[in-house]
Formats: sequence, C-alpha cells, structure tokens
Amino acid sequence: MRQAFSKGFIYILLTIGSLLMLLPFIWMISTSLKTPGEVMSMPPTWIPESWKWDNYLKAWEMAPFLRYTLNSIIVVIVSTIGEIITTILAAYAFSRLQFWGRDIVFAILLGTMMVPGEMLLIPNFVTLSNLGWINQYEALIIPWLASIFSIFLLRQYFLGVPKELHYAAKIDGCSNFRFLWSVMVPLAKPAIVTIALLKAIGSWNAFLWPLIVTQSEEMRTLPVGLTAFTTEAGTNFELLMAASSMIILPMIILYIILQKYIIEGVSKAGLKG
Amino acid sequence: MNQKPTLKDTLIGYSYLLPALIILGVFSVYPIIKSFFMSFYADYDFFKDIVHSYGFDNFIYIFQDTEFYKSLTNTFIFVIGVVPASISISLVIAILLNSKIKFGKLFRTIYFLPFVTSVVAIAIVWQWIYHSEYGILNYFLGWFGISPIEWLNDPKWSMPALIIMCIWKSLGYNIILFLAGLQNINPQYYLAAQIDGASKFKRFWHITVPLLSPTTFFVSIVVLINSFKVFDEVFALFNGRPGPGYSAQTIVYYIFEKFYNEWEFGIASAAAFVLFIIIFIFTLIQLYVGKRKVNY
Amino acid sequence: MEIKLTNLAMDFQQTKAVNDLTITIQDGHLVSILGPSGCGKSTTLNMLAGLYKPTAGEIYFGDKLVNQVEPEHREIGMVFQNYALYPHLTVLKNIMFPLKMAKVNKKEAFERATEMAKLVQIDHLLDRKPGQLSGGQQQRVAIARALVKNPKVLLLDEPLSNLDARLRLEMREEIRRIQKEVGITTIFVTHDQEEAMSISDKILLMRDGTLQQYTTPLEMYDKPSNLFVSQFMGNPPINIYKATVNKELKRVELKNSNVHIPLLGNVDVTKFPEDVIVGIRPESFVSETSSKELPQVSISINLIERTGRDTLLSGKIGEQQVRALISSKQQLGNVEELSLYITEFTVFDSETENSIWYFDGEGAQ
Amino acid sequence: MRKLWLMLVCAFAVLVLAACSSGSNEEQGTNSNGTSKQGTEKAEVTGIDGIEITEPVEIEFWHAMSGDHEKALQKITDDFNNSHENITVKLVNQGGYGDLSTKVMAAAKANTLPALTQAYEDWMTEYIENDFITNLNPYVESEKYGFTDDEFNDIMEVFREMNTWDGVLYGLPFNKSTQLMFYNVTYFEEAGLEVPTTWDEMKEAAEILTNDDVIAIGFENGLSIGFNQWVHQAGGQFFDEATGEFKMNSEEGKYALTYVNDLIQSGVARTAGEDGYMSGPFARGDVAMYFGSSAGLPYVAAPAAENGIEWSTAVLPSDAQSAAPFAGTNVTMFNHLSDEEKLAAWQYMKFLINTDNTIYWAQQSGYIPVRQSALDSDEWKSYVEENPTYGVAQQQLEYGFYDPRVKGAYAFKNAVAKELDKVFLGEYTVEEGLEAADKAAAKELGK
Repeated sequence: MRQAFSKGFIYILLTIGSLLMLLPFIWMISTSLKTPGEVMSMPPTWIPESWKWDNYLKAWEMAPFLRYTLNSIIVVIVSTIGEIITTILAAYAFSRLQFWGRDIVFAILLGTMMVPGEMLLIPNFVTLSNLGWINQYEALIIPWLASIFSIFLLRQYFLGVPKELHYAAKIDGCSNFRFLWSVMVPLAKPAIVTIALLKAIGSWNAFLWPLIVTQSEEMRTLPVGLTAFTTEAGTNFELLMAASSMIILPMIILYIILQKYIIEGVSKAGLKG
Repeated sequence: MNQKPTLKDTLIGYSYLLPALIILGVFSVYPIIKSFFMSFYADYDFFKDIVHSYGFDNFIYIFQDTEFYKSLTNTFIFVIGVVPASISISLVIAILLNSKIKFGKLFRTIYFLPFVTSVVAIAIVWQWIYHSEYGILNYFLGWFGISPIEWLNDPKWSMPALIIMCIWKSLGYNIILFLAGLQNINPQYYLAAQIDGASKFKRFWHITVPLLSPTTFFVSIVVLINSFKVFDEVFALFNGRPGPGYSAQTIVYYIFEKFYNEWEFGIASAAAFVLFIIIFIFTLIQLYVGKRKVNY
Repeated sequence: MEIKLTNLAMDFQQTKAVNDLTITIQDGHLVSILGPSGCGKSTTLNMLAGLYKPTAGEIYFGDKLVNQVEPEHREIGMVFQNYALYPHLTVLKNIMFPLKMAKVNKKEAFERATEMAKLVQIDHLLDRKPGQLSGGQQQRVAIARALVKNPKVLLLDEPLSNLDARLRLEMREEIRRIQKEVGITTIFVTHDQEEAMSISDKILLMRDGTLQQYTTPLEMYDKPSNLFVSQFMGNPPINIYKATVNKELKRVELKNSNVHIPLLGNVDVTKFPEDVIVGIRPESFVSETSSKELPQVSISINLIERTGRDTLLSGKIGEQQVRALISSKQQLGNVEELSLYITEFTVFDSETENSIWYFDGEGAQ
Repeated sequence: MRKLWLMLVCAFAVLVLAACSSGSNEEQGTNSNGTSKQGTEKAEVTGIDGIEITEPVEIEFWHAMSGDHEKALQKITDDFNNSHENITVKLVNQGGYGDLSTKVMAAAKANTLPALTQAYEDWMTEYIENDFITNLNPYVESEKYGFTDDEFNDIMEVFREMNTWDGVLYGLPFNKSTQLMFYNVTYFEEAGLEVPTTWDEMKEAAEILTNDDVIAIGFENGLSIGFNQWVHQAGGQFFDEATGEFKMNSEEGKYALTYVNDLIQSGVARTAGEDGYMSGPFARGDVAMYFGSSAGLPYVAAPAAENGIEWSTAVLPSDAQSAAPFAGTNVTMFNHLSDEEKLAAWQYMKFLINTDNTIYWAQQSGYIPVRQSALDSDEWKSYVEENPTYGVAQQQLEYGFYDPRVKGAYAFKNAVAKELDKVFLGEYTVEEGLEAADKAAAKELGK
C-alpha cells in the first residue's frame, strides 16, 4: 500500500516536472502554426485556431535553408569526427602515457575552460584570415576540432580501464596505437558517443561563430538562418518558431537514438577528482 | 607506481597530444595569453596592433567603474541563484528517475530537451512565459493569489527571471550526470542499510548523498564555471540588452559590451582577466573543500 | 628457455623495489616468486615481461640480453591477477588477439585458438563475452590467450588470488598440468606459500626487494636460509623461541622457561653465538619415535583441535606458546600434559637471523 | 584531488610566465606589420575620370537586411550586376546590426574588409578615426562618374549632412527611417479625439484614452537611447557636435524629461519592455498610439489587419518646435581597395539610391526614399495615396535631425540612457537623473 502510494507520488512529481520542461516546446510548436494575428492575440491560445502548416514552408523559403542544412550537417559530422579523434589521442596520452610536462600541460588546458569564449572571437578570426580560411569549411570546423572538456571526460573514462589490460595487450604484441584503437576505443564507446553527442549539439546550435567567419549564403549554417525572421522593427514569431522547431528536431532524434549510451558513458567516466 | 619517463616516452606522448595541442594552442591558449596581455596595454591601436604604452590603466578603470561592480554583483547573485538550486533539483529528479519506474526513458528524454535546444530559439518562448499580463507564469502564480510580477520589465525581477530560465535549461545535463553517478553506487549498500532499519530518507541521506559526492563535486565545478561565464542567456532573454536598466548585466556581458560595442579592448581584456582570477579562486576553493568533503 | 637475472635492480622515484637480484631459472621449470605484498615480486615479474625497464642489471632469455626488448618482442605470455581479458571481445576473439597482432592468417589463428581452448577446457564457451564467465573460466581464457602464440616464457601474476578456495586448488593443478603439457618455462607470482609449495619446481622468496632464498620448495621448508623464510613458509607457522646456547652442556636453553633442547649429533657448538633463535615446526613434534636419540619436551595443553587428518595442539613449553601438529590416530583423551619428541628444528643466529644449524633427526651437520 | 589542486596552481603560474615572456616579441611583430600595411595603402585618389573598369571586378557589400528587405536589396543588386558588364556585387548578410558591427571590427583587424558596408553614422565616426573609409568627394565631383549638382542636391539635405564630416562625404544614405506616431483610429474616433499635434494635446488625449484595457501611449524600448527626440522637440539640444558638449542638462532637457516621465509615472504611457517591440501590443489594441520607427510599418500591418485594428500614422507632435530623428544606415566604402574596385563600389552606391531604386526600396521595405525626385515622382505619389501610412515620414524631412556623431558614441549614448532609465524606473528624480546623466556623459566624452 505504502509502496504504491510513494510510486504514485513519484509519477506525479515527474509528470509535473516534465510538463514544466515541455511547456516552452509546446508553446513553440503551437506558435509555429498560428497566423501573425493570433501570435499577438491575448489571451494566448494553446491550440491554433487554424493550423497554418504552410508557416513551415514559408519559413523554409525565407532563407536558403536547404543549403544551410547541408552545411550544418557537413560541419557537425566533420567536426564531431575530428574532435573525437583528437580527443581519443589526447585522452590516451593524458591517461596512459608517461611523459615530461604531462600534468602541467593538462592543467594549463583545463585552465582555458575558465575564460569566456567571447574573448576569443576576434583573435581567432584574425588567425583564420591570416590562414586564408575565412568563408571556408576550414573556418567552421578546424577551430572546434579539439575540446578540453571532452578530453577531460574521456581521460577520466580511460583511467577507469585497468592498466593490466594495457600490459596484456602489450605482451600480446599490440603497439600503443593498436591498443588504443582495438581495445580502448571499443571499450570507451559509451563515453565517446556521449562526447560526440554533446559536440554535435554544440556544433549544430552554434550561432555567432558561423556568422562571423562566413561571408556568403553558401557557407552559412542553420542557426544563422534564424536571423532572417528578425529585423530592427519586429519579429515574425510564427515563422521563427517554425524554423526553430525544424532546427531542434534533428538533435532531439539524435539524442533519443543515442541515449542508451549516454548514462553509461558519463558514469564510467568515474568523475573522480 | 610511475617510472620516470624517458625522452622517447616524451616524444611518443607528445605525438599523441599533437593534434589536440595544435588546435587548442592556436585557438584557445594563444588568444587567451594575447588578451591577458592586452589588459596591460594602456594606449593601444587595436587595428594596427601598435602599443603606445603599457600600464595598469585598464585595471584602474574597471575597479573605479560602478558598472563593473554591478556586473560582478549580478554575476555572484546569478551563481548563488543557479548553482545550488540547479544541483539540488536535478539531484532530486535524478533520484526519482533512478527509482525503478515505467517510462523512465521518456521522462529522461523530456528533461534533456532544453539542453538540446539553442538558447536563442527558446529564450523567445521564455519571453512569452514571463509576460506580465498574459504570461503563463503569472497565470500560475495567480492561483496562489500572487499578483502579476513584471518579470522582464522590473529591474528587481530580471535576475530571478534569468536564473529561473537558466535552471530550467541546465537541469537535463546535470540530471544525466547524476543518473550516471547513481548507477555507480552498489545496490548492496541500500540492502544493508534497509536491513539495518534505515528509512527511505535516511538511506538517501546516509548512502546516496555521501556516495554521490564525487559526482556532485564534478557537477558543481562544471555548473559553477559555466555560471560565472553566463552570457548567451542574458543576451537572448532580454533581446540583446542586459535587462531593464542594465539590471541583469553580468561580467561576460560587461566584457562583451566593452569589446564589441565600445571598442575598449584593453578594458574588456582586463575584465576578462579579473573574471578568470575569480573563477580560478573559486575552483581552488572547491577543490580544497572537495578534498575534505568528497568521501572517496 | 633458460632465464638469467644478474644484479637486477629497479628504483621507483623514492623506493628500491628490487635490489641486486641474481638467479637462474632453468628451462621448463615452474618458478614461484613468493613474498609478502610490496616485496618486489610483481616488479620483478613486470621487468621480466618488459613492462618495466630495470634501473640496473641484466635479464637474459637464453643467451639474449633482453633489457631493451619491448614486451611484444620477448616471446612471453602473461596472465594477470584480474585476468585482463578484453571485455568487448568474445572468448575466441580474446584468444585469437595475440595471433591477430602477429598477423597470423585467420584460419590458422582460429585453429590454434580452438586447440588452445581445448587444452584449457573452455572450447564450449568460445562465443561468450568475458562478463558472462565465472572466475575460473576467465582464468582459463587468460591462460589460453597467454599460451596461444607459443611463448617461450609464461608469466603469471597472482593468477589464483581472485578465486574461491576450491577453485584455487583446481586451478593450480590445472596450471601445473598445462605447464607440464606445454613444457614452458613459467614464472608464477604469489603471496601464498602453500600455493608456491604445491606448484613450483623452485621458489624464489623475496622480502623488501631482496632475495631471501631460491631453492626447491622442500628444501626451503626444511632448510630455510633465515628466520624470515622459516616464518613465511608453513601453516600453522613455525614456533620461534629465543634461546641461549650452553656450549658446555651442548644444548640450547629457551629463555624465560626451564626448557632446554640438546644439540645432538655432529655439531660444532663453539662456533655458535651466545644468543640464538630456535625454530620448531608444529609437525616436528611427535609422540612416538623409534629412535631414542631425539630431544624431548613437555607441553602443557590448552586446546585440542581435531581437523580430521591432524590434530592441532595449542599449549605452552615452559612460559612460551607452542603449536604442535600430531597424527589424529594418536589417542589423546583429556590429557593436560604431554611429552613430545622433536624430530627437526633449526637454529638461527639471533643477530643476523640467518640459519646456522639444522637438526634433521640424525643430528648431523 | 590534491594533485589537481597543485596542477592548477602550476598552470596558473605558467600562464602568467608565458604572458610575461611573450611580451617582448609583441612590439617587433607590430612594427613590421604596421609598415607593411602602410605600404599597401593607396595614395589619395586623383583623376577618377581616368579610371576604366576593363577587367571583371567583384566586390562585396555587407548588410544586415533580412527577410523581405533582403529580397528587395537582392533584386536591386541583380539589376546592377546585369547592367554593369564587368562588375559583380556580392551581397553578404551579416545577421543583425550588432553582428555586422562585430564582423566589420574583426575584418578590420584581419585586413579582410569588404568594399562596402551598411553603417550608422556613429560607426562611421570610428571608421574615420581609424582611417578605414574612403573620402567620397572626388567621386561626387568626378565629371564622368560623379553627380551633377542637381543630382547631388536631390538627396535630402539631412541625409547628406549625416554623411558629411568636416566637409568630407563618407557615405550615401540607404535605408533611412524616422520616428512616426502610430495610432489606433477606432480608439480616437470612439473618444471623439483629433490626432494630437502638440505635447499638450497628446497629454490630454492620453488621459482620456487610458482605461482598464488600454494604455494610451507606447514607447519602444530605446526610449532612453533615443531621448534626444524629446529634447529637440522641447526646443533644446541633446549634444553639440561642434563643441562636443552634452547639452541635455538644461531647462529644455528637464522639461522634456519631466513631460515624458510624468506620462509614464501617471500610467498613461508604457514602454515595450517585455514585448520587445511596440508593434505587438499596438496590433493587439493594448495601446492607442505609439512612437516607433517607420521601418516597423510592415510589422504592424499584417497582425493589425488580422485582428481588425484600424490604424494610421501621423507626424510626431511638437512642443517648442517640430523635430523628427532620422535613423537607419548609410552605405560606406572602405579604403583598402584598388582604384577599379573603388570605382565599381561607387557606381553601385550611386545605383542603389537612384530615383527608381530608392522608390522601389521604399515601397518594399517601408524605409524613406532618399531623393526629392523620388518623393515628387508620380509612382511614389500614387503609392502613398494607396498606402497613406507610408507618406507620413517624408513630411518630417524638413525638420529632421540625426544622432550625435561622436567618437565612442555607443558608450556615450548608453551611459546617458542608463541614467535616464533610472528616472523612468522611479529610482531617480528628474533632477537627479539629469545630474547623473551629465556626469556619465562627461566621463565618457572625456575618455
């Protein structure tokens, strides 16, 4: 009896919490289907009077979204794969290899997490233009090919792998590199998937950087497309919401597909100081 | 047991590190060092990159600037408002989700949604939620007899509004971290405690809390650092302004404004330097406290 | 393959883990490295494996100096305490892994792996993942993986310590059987003297990084080179008594008690120091003897434990504690005092703690 | 844990050391950089007429126009590209104005500036200060490519003045807007009120129009930033460009601030606040009139039509004098270009605001035609007849004024606005607010 009661209580709490979490999204979708007048109407309506599905079409046509989508996909895929590679190599070095200056280098990199990214915008822009990468995929991708946070996370995970495994592999005739790829990487799959997902989300939603380093429509990514709905004198809310709904959907799907790995990935990272 | 690394080990080590080191070196470490420098440029032509004189002028300026103090205060209010609340709420939800329930995955997905979403898109929805006359928040508060609050118009309420939105947005990620931590706790401890006659709450307090302390510690460091660096949420929630009467101006907003709107590069760098020191000190304090309080 | 260690040493940042170790391990022998934890036995093994590079000294595999040879080129197999199986690979893939690294073609690798699995009797488990196996099965997989590439040396690092008592017994017999069958030089690290005694051709006993004794199990048991060795070997442990040598009466007199033990046979007492330590193993006490030449002591009994095969008596010699193991066939009844003969004992110099004389019943030496 | 602690301390030490040691290298790099840059700078353009564009030239125009505005701009640009054989102008949308400004700054630092950009006057002040943009006088005067006097004077005077610093023209007006009064026709008719033309009338009307559901007057969120409008109407001056003095702390300033503040404090006026833009509440019928940019016309039109709100626009009410602030950006040309590129850019600038195009642009965007001939054209006249709300802005041209063009204008205007905001939020009295604004202005201007 008591058991059933407390279970019920948990469900009620979680459901209320979920509703609070979902509310903004429900509103977003609801708004995306309204007419401009109904968007402004008060009191607000939850269910649109007439379902303006063509808002989605209109929003899609406001900017070259097809191209943006393609760019976003390219940038997300390449930078995620790239970051995973650099992260795996670096995390391995920081967790399994002995070398001079290892701890100090790691600490310096950790220290960079404490500086706000806004400071880095212009110096990095200058670096990229010196390299001649402005308005190229290089500019959208290369600066984001490594993340100290990901390295930290994966390093923690690697530290949790018994070092005998490394010894065993060495004796089995496995080189460092081979061991990393054929043992550590498969073992760390949950952590790597987690890092990849976090990266993909970040990369997919990035706004200011893609805007700054690109000069042409052909190179722009999806979030930049959201600016098409706002000007100095007003915002097309219904179209903005339609576009936003379209933009967040792929990441939600990706998360749902990958979520079974995520908790494991984070939990094995050990999170020990 | 560590052997002393040889030159060869060192070469191997750095060869693994090289790709990450190049990227982070060029795009993180170098610009940071460069900006730290800029904070000592008293007279500087940013575009031609000519330093006419060095000095502490920028630091003197910010420490005499009431706006800077205000943004410091706001940042601290934000940190105090977000960090404990976000951590405790997500801990509770994680524990609820961890008790064997149906639809666990569905709930988890829902709580994670805000994290997946871009701040810019969702902040517009929040503006509507906070609307004083027609917003859903004041509507709910009305049930409890609370008269409408001018969340976004009243300088007194802009920080709470910002804090609530940021807690909402950060929950999902923290919940995931906590869920992961909870799964690392051996269920035998709970059985043992149950046999010892510990109530549900006591089990939570005497087993979950201490055994989860490493996770809590990690989460709190991440949340703390990110809270000190809050910017996007401020920018998006108040339409590119830091709230009515600059009431929600945080340090990073201050830095941003000095850098991008006022072209005061040295001052912006000096403020960034101060922020770095503050975060650094807090992280050290946390590490120190963590060392004593984290149970294993 | 014969293995030779000369003046081998290993320094970690502050500690000397292994100090000046010189031994030779004969081809085809199984040698146990024994000692309490932290004695340097695993370090020695890891140096043999090539996981650590020695700070000084040489390691020879056969005639070849292997100090600088990387583990993968030493032709060794190794089994770890926690087995170190690759959790993401099946049993078969685990066993095949070293062959894959050596670029053996798939078909041959498969054949050799299954053959090896048969040898260690896990050929019915090939498709399982390590997580689905019991400890003993994992152990067998680990051994198979270590042996599959026909190494010249097999290294085992406390391979039995994670198993329960019954399995341990079974597995150590298995290891011995497999080792015999393959005829491979094997080095076995353990902290369990009984394990070492039962399995090894020779035991290398270490303490604080220093070699104590390197010999056959029986000799180490009967003729320990020093007090530490005698105490480390045997369960229940050897009885130890401080004593003084009475050179005139040619006997040792136990301190704080009225007990003395004659030094029989051909012994040069004059070379004995004044203070010595006498070690008597519990099983060296017997109640009956055919020889009249044995020393005899009287024991007051506190406790009698019958364990089937033996009977363990706890009591006192004079004021000193004593444990004696006698045959269960002996009818004791409710005796309070018992007179026992001592068949063997060892005398140690109390200063150096090195052994100076063994009494083996005949009294010679 | 302890190790991490130590590591962080060490890391910090290393960062500081690294920062100190790389200092000496800094200046060397600077010098070489500085000289090389000067080398690439073109000498003062002379003899524009002698330049011919024979090779294909491609130039970029950075803008912040989105949605329908961008489409209209693209159409004009396509027309230009099609009619100019060797010139291709590429439009680059840089997001909002803030993003555009950031981008220009970054590009200036990296020497990757485009040929043309949209820019506010106060940005241009900074650009001139840093020697980024081109003196357009030679182009205007060029016989072959320039303007005739008539053509040049056809551009509204206020717009020409906005782009002129010490007699040098640095830009041409492009998307120009002004403040208008939007009002709800139904509310005024129901109350039997005329549209107010003076402050007094407005105050009277406001008191009548305000009720439980309606607040009479709405201001956009930039009320404090754009407060010069009220000071000018009160007959005062906000900032004296000639002397570089902040003038608001005066009788007129005090009068204007008191007037607006009383409206707000008595509850007959509000700012857009949480609604972002006033177009929303106005189209809902929450306010009876509001002061906002003419660029907001399309944003009012659609939802208002749907909600059945009948509305119109009128000129700003006046007090001591009529005054209407003109805002919006100009097109300016950077000066790192080759002579041919500059010429191409100049031709595009000219094209962008020729009579036909400025009419087209105004029709599509709600901005004001920048030429007298456009306003006089039949096409525009008939357009205004159909869309009377679009015709109001031009009536204010004769008394139009523009924002102070001072170095560090952003910081200056912001500092003043922060203090004025405190008045509207009830934290300061009018006197305290003016006093504080005066101090803040002095501090920023003195930098």
